[in-house]
Amino acid sequence: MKISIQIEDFDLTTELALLLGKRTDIGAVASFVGLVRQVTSELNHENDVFSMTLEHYPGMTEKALAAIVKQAEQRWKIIDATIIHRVGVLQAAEQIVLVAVASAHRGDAFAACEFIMDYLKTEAPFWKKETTADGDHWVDPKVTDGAARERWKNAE
Amino acid sequence: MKISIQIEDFDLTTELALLLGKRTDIGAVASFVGLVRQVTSELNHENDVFSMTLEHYPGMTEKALAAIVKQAEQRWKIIDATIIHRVGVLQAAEQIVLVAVASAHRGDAFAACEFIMDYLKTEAPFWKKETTADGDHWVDPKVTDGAARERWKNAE
Amino acid sequence: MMIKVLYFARLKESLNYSTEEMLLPSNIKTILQLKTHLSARGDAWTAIFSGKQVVRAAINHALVDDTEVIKVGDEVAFFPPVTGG
Amino acid sequence: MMIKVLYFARLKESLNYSTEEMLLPSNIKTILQLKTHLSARGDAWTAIFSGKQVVRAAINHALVDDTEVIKVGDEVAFFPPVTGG
Repeated sequence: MKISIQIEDFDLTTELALLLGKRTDIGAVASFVGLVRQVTSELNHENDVFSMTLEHYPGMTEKALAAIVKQAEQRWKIIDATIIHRVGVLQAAEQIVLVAVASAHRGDAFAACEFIMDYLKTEAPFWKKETTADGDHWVDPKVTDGAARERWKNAE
Repeated sequence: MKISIQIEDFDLTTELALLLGKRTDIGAVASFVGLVRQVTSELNHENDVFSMTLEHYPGMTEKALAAIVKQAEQRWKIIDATIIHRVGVLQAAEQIVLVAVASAHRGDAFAACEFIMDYLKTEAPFWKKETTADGDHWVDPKVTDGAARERWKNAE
Repeated sequence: MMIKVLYFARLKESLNYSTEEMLLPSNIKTILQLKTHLSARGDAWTAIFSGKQVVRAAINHALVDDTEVIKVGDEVAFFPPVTGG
Repeated sequence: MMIKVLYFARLKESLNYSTEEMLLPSNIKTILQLKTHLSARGDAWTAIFSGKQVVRAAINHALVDDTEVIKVGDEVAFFPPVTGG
């Protein structure tokens, strides 16, 4: 398992190669990349995001993410997983987060990847501040993120 | 939309950059990479796959994949999608297929990516032949693949 | 009428045929009738087209059912269930 | 008893405090009691800790409820709902 909180950007091909290593029993890798959206509303370009500042709780973040992966491992057959989350100042269109899950079969890889993202969004101590034409704004949590996490509790 | 049936390998980072282009309204990219599994059973290594030969129906394949993406576009808010499927002889651990879906939000990206994979598996005219210690064997379709597709019909 | 018939994967190998131009007998209208017609060509053909194996069909690149009617100039393809991805 | 208290994000900015060593009054046992105690420090503190805002808490890097009991040497953290990913 690789969990990294870092300022630097990441390269998807490199991370997938590290995730696969020399293993020959991996048939499926599901991955997710989150990006800084500049345009969040086609109607109101005054809300366009120039940049985003990401803060986190060093020490707790790594533990929270490892615990989320552990939960996923209990539910699905995972071979290995990578989580990279960037912190600091990110410009529009930059990569924020990578979650990649390797498995023998795609069903497990997809489900575990989405599960990890949904829990990361609601349980890992990261906070986003957007810089727009209006100034700086802390981002509010979305109701849909809570709902996305809840559906895993009802499933299975 | 990019759909490519090709002999050559693909590079994930390059494909994601092409998918994103200059757009600034993409917040989420879900992607799936399928690989040739060498070890398909820990118990019986006589079944280990040395290589795989992929055949397809040129002309129909591209249309079938485009139709699958169209269906996904009708169900979820997709900004763009990439499908690359390799044909010819592939060695163990090589990449077979890439499906990447860009969207504003992760729920749409995940669902559309998995939907496209499930339909690709059951409706796109590709056929796999495995080379093992026993010789060459055409791969049989898996019951789970049919079930994976059917659940999209019941959903929504 | 003339049609084109293609065979793929396991079918192509066991029939040793990949593509043919065929003069369709006038009594053959549908995919099922064409399958029955082909199954009379010999043992390998019977094994595949007599209905014991699942053989999928496409006309002009679109998947079709056995009841689909064949038209002049159609490209008809026969193949086993797909296994890509 | 001494504990460490950390504030993050919106809380850190409006309180202008990121971390402090605190001598916990002996009548304060739980997270909720600590919140009430902190809310008496002034307007900015009242706005955050009087219960009108959602403030999540962690003890020693694990999310906890308001009823959780604080022990000597604990690292207590307060922060708004998370918004990563």
